[in-house]
Amino acid sequence: MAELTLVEAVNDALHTELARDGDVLVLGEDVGRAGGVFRATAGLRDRFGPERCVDSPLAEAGILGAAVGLCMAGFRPVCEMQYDAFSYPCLDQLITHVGRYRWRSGGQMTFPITIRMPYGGGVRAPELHDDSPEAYYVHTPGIKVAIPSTPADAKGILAAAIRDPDPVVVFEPKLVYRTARGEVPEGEHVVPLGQARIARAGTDVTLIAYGAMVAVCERAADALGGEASCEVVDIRSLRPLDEEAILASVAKTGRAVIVHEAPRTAGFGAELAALIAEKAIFDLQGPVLRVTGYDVPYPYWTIEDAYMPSVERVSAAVRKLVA
Amino acid sequence: MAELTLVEAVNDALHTELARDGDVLVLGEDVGRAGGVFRATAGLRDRFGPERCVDSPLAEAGILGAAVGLCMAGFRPVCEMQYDAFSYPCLDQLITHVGRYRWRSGGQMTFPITIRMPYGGGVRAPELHDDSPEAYYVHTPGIKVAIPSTPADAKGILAAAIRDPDPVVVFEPKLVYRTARGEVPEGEHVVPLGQARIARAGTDVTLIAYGAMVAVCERAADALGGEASCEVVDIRSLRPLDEEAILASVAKTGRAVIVHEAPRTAGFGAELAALIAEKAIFDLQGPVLRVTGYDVPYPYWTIEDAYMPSVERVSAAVRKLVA
Amino acid sequence: MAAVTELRRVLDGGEPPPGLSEADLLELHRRMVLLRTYDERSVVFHRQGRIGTYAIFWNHEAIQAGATFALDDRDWIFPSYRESAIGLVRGMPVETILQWWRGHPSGWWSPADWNVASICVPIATHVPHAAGLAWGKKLRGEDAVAMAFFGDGATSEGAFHEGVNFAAVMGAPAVFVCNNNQWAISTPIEAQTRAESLADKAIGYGIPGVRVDGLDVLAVYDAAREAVARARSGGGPTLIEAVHYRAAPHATADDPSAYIDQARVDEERARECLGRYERFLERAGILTEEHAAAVRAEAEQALRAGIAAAEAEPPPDEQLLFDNAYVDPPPSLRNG
Amino acid sequence: MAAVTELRRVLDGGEPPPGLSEADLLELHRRMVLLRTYDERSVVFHRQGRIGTYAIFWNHEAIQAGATFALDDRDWIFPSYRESAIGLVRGMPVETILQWWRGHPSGWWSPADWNVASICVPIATHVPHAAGLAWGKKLRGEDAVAMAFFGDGATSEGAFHEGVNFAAVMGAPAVFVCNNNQWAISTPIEAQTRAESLADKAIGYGIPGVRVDGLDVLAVYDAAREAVARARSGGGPTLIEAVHYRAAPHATADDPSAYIDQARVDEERARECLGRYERFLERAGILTEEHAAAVRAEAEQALRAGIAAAEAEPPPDEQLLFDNAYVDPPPSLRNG
Ligand SMILES: Cc1ncc(C[n+]2csc(CCOP(=O)(O)OP(=O)(O)O)c2C)c(N)n1
Ligand SMILES: Cc1ncc(C[n+]2csc(CCOP(=O)(O)OP(=O)(O)O)c2C)c(N)n1
Ligand SMILES: [Mg+2]
Ligand SMILES: [Mg+2]
Repeated sequence: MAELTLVEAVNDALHTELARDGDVLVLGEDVGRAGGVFRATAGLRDRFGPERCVDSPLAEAGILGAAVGLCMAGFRPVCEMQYDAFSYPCLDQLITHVGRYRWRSGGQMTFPITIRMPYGGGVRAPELHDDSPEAYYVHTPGIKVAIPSTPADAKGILAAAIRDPDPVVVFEPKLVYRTARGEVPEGEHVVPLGQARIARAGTDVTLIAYGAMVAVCERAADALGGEASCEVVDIRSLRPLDEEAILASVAKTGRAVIVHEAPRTAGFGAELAALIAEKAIFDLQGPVLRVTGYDVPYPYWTIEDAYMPSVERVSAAVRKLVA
Repeated sequence: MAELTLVEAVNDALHTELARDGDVLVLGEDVGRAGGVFRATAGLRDRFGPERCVDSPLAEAGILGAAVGLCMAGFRPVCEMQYDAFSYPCLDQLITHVGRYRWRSGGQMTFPITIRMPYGGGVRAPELHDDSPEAYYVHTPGIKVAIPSTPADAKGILAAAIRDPDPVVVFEPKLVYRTARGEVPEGEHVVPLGQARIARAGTDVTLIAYGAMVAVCERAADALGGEASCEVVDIRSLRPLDEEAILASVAKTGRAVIVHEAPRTAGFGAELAALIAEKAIFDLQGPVLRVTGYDVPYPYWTIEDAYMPSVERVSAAVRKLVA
Repeated sequence: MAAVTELRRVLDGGEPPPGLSEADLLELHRRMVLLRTYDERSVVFHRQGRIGTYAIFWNHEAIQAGATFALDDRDWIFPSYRESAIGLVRGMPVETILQWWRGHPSGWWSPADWNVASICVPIATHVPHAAGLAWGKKLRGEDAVAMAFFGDGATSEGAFHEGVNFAAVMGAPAVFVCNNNQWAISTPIEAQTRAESLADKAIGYGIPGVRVDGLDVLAVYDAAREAVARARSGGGPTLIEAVHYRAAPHATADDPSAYIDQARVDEERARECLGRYERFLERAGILTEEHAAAVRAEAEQALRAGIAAAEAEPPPDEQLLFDNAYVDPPPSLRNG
Repeated sequence: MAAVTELRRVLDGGEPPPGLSEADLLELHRRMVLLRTYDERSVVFHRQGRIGTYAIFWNHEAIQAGATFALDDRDWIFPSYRESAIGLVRGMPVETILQWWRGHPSGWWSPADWNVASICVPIATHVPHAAGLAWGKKLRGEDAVAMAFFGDGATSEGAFHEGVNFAAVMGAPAVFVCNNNQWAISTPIEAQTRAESLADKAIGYGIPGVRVDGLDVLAVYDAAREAVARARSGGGPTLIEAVHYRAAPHATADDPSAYIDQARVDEERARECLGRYERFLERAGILTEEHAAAVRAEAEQALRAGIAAAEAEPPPDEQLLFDNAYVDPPPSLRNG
C-alpha cells in the first residue's frame, strides 16, 4: 500500500496497465512530452516510448476516431480528453461509432476503448474547465461510464475500464485530484465496474453521489450529526449501475437525496430518481430530492461556490426529509 | 384552416415566418435547390432567394457555428439538421457556444437560433436515420427544446421557436411527417412554448409523451377501453416544461407512465419521473413506469418494431398499474 | 494557385499501367460488370419493394473497382454508403450486401472477416477510422494499407480534416479516395469548396494529391497503385480525387430533375465508364463479345442467386436487439 | 510541393508599408507597449495571487497589434485566450480584461460594445463564428470585416476546417490569422501537421495564404492590410500564418523546460518583437528614448490603475448565476 493522491493513482494505473498489456496505448493532447496537464500520464512516454504514449494532433474527434481504427488493428487505446468541456468534439464519434461498432460487426469485433478525462468544477479556472458531461455519455448506448471518488478507486476503476472489452468512459474528479489522498494497493488493482460503495452507513436518509460530491455528502452527514443519520452511497459506476445497493439503502432509510454537479435537467440524478420512483416507491417516506448544478452555463469562478452543491444545500435537503 | 400533413405545416411555418421577418433565414444541407430531403423547406429558395434559404456546405458544426456569427450580425437563423443522428457534429457548438454566448455577453446579446430536425424511428431506414437525441439537447443549459406531435402544433411551435429570443431546438417526428394530417390555421399561428396539451382526458392513469409517441399512447388508451381510463399528456415542450399540467394530471390519476423512443438511461423520461418523484410523491398510488427505447444501438429496421414503444408495451405498463 | 492541375487519363490512347496482365485487365472488367449489375438490379429490386431506399452508384464502378484493384487482401477498405457493394471485389456474397439494404441483420458483416469496414453512413466519420487502422498496422510492423472512400461533400466535414491530418502526421499507410461526382445530394461542388480541385487539399496536409478521370478505370487504378506502393513503403498517405459527374439520382428516393444539369448528365452517360473500358479492351483485342456476354451472364446469375438467398432467409429474431451491443452487457440492458 | 514559401519581412531593411504616417507608426508602437506591459504585469499579478491562471502572450504583440491595425472600428475581432487583451487596441479598459482573468463577471464584456467577440476558450470553435459574422455583414451589404485569431494547434481541429471553408464558399469578408508559435502547450508543430507551412492549407480552401515573420509587426500589418482590402472589396477570405517560436510558457501553470528547445527560445528572445520594432523606429528617427519612456510610463500607469480598479470592484452578486442564461428563462431555472 502506498499513500497517493487521486491523480497519482491514475498515473499508477496507467503505468501498471501499460506494463501488463502491450496492446494498451495512451493517446491524447500533451500526454507525452509533458506527461499531461495534470501529470496523469507522467513518465509513460519515457518508460514505454513515444509510440505507446502519443502526443496527438489537437483534434478530439480525430483522437477518438483514430482509436476506433486502432481497435480494428488490435490495440486497446486509452484516450485522454484534456478537460471535460473539450471532450464535446468527440461526441459524434462516440455516439455514431464507438457505441455502435461492435453491434455493427455482428458482435464479432470488440472496441475496448477507454476515454478518461478530468471533470467537474470548483477549481477556480476560466470558462469551460468545469463541466460535468457524464449525462451525455451515459445516455449513449454501447458505452459504460464510471466515476471514482477515492485514489484507490481511481486506480482500480481505470484498470477495470482498460481491461473491459467494451468502451468505458472514466471521469476523474479534478477538484480532488491532489486533495484526495489515500492508501492505494501497489501493482495490479482492479475494482469491478457496477459495484457501488457504501462510503458511510446510516439509517435515516440515503445520500447518493459520485465523484467529488461524495466528499460533500460525507461532510454534510458529519454536519447533520444527531439531526439525521445519513448513509452515503458512492455509486462509482453509472453504467453498469448497482441498483441493488441503491435500492437496499433506500429500503432501509426510506429517504433519498441525489447529488451531482451537472445541470439538473436530464442529469444522471434524474435516472437515479426514476429508478427509485419505479422500484422503491413503496419504501419511500418522502419525496426523492436532488441537489445539483443549475440549468445555467457553469459560472464565473468568483461565484462558482453558489453553483456547486454544498454541504449547506445537501443538509437543507436532508432536513426537509426528516423534518 | 387548411388540412395539412405535419411536414406541410412545417413548410407553412417557414414560409410564414420568412415572409414576416426579413432577418429570418434558413440554412442547411439541401434545403435550397431540393427544398429539403423531406420537402420541409420546399419553395423557400424560389420565393425568398438563395440568400435566405441557403444550401450550406456539408458541415453541421459549420452550420451551427456560422449561425452564431449570423446572430451577431442581427439575423435569426433557422438551421436544419438533415437527420437526428447527423446533428451530433453540431453538439460541440451547441454546448460550448449556443447555450453560453448570451451569458458570455453579460446578457447583452441574443442568439435567437432555431435548430430543427426530423427525428425518431419506425421509418424502415438504414442505420442512423432513426435516433431520438432530445436528451443531449435538453440537458444543455441555455437551450430550449420543443417537440410537436400534430400538424397545427408543428406550425405553431416552430413559429414560436423562430420568434423566441433564445436558442430553441425543435424535433419533428418524421414517422408521422406525412401520416399526421390535421387542420392548421392559415397565416400567423404561434403555440407558446411551455404549455402541455391534454391530448385526451382520463381518470385512472396519466400517459406522458411527446412526438410520435403521443399517437401510440392514444391508441393504447383506445385499446385499453374499459380496463383503464387514460389521460394522455402531450408535453410539446421539454424546456420550458409545463410542470403544472403534468402534476395536475398525476394528482388526478395517481398513476403515471412515461413514453419515449430514446434509449432509457438518462432519457428525458427520467427527468419526468424525477419531477413526479419529487413533487407528486404523495399523489402516487403506484410506481412511476417508463416505456422507452432500450439502451442499445437503434436496430436494423426489420426488428425496429420490437425496439419502438408499442401499443402493447404501453398497455402492459398501464395494466401493471391498475391491476 | 491550384497546385494540382493535371487530370490523369489512361483510356482513349494512353498506355495501360505497368504490371497488368491480360488476365488482370479482364478481372478488372469482371469486377466492374459485377458492380454494375449489382447496382442496376438493386434499382429494380427497390422498385419491386424487395430492398429499401438504395444509394445508387451507377457509373462509379471505375472508381471502386479501379482503386481497390491496387490492394491486397490484407489491406483494409473503408466504404461509405456509396460503396456499399465494394465487398463484392473481395468475394463477399451478394446476399450479404442486399440484406444490408433490406435491413436484415445478416447484412451486417464483420469487418474482420473481409478487411472491409462497415458501410459508413455519417459522412466522413470513417476517415479517422482508416487513419487509425493504418497507423495501427504501422505500429505493429505489418505492411497493410487502409483505403477510405468518401465524396466531394465529405471534404467539408471536420471529420475528413481531422482524419486525413491524423494520418499524415502519423505517416500512416492510408489512401484517401474522394469520389468527386460534383454533387452532395442536391448541393453542387461550388457550394462545398472554392478550391479549383479537391486534390489541392492534400497540399495543406503535406501529402501528395492526385486528380484522375473517375470514369477511367485504369487511370484510377494507376493512381491507386502509386499511392498504395508509397503507403506500403513508409511514404505516408495520398489523397486521390476521382472526378466525374453524378449521372444517376443520389438514391432511389431522390429526384434530381429539380437541380441537376440534364445536358451534363447525358454527356456523362455517353462516356459511361464500363462501356469505355470495354471499348478499350476490344480495341486492344483483349475482350471479345462472347467473353463480355459470359461475364454479364455470370453477374446476372450472381444477382438472381443473391436476391433469392436473401429472400430465403428467415426473418430475424427480435432478441437480436439485445445481442452485440456489449460484450459484457449492463443488467439494465433489457429495461425499456 | 508547398505553394507558399515566401516568409514576408519588412523590418531589418524593408520599406515600411504604404499609407503609414509617422503618427501611425508611433500608435502601433504604443499599442505594442500597452500589450507588452499588460502581459508582463499580468504574470506578476498572477504570482501575487491577484489574477488566476493566465495565458501569457509575451512576444505575440507584433501579431496582435500588427494585424488589428489594419482594421476599422466597425470590423470584428475574434480572439482566442491567447489574444485575451486584444480589446486594448480598441480602448477596452484594462480592468475589464483583468476581471476576466480574475473570474469576475465584469470581465465578460458584450461583443457588441467593442466589436470584439468573447475570448474563445475551446480551440478553433470561434472560426465558424467569424465566418458567420463576416458572411452576415456581406448579406446586409455592410462592408465590415471579421478577423479571427487562433494558433498552430487549432489548425488540426475540425472547427477550423469547417469555418474557413464556410467563409471561402460564402466569399465572406474574413481574415484568418494563425499565430504559429510552433507549440500547442507541449505539442510541437510537427505533431500537428506534415505540411511545410500552415499557409499551405489556404490552397485547399481556394483562398490566398500568406506567411509572415510573426515578430515583424510591419510585415504582419502589411499582410493584414492586403487581406482586409481584399475582403472589403468582395475578394473573400485570406489565411495569414504569422510564424515565430513561443518564447514564454503556454500559461502561468506551464513549465516548458520539459519539452522546449531552450536554445531556440533564447534566439527568439534575442529577436523579441517590441525591441526589434523600436530599433527600426529609432533608426528611422521616428522614436526617441524620451517618447518610448513616456509610452512605457503611460502603459504602466494604465496597468496600475487597471488592477486597482479591478480590485476595487465589489465581489459579484451570486444571483448573477441566474441572469443572462436566457432572455426568457424557463421556470425550472433556479431548481437545483
Ligand atoms: C454527417 C452527415 N450529415 C448529413 C448526412 C446526410 N447525407 C447523406 S448523403 C449526403 C451527401 C453526401 O455527398 P458526398 O459526400 O458528395 O457523397 P456522394 O453522396 O455524392 O457519394 C448527405 C448530406 C449524412 N449521411 N451524414
Ligand atoms: C477543443 C479544445 N481542446 C483542448 C483544449 C486545451 N488547450 C488549451 S490551449 C491548447 C493548445 C493550443 O495550441 P495552439 O492552437 O497552437 O494555440 P497557442 O496556445 O499556441 O496560442 C490546448 C490543447 C482547448 N482549450 N480546447
Ligand atoms: Mg458527391
Ligand atoms: Mg501554438
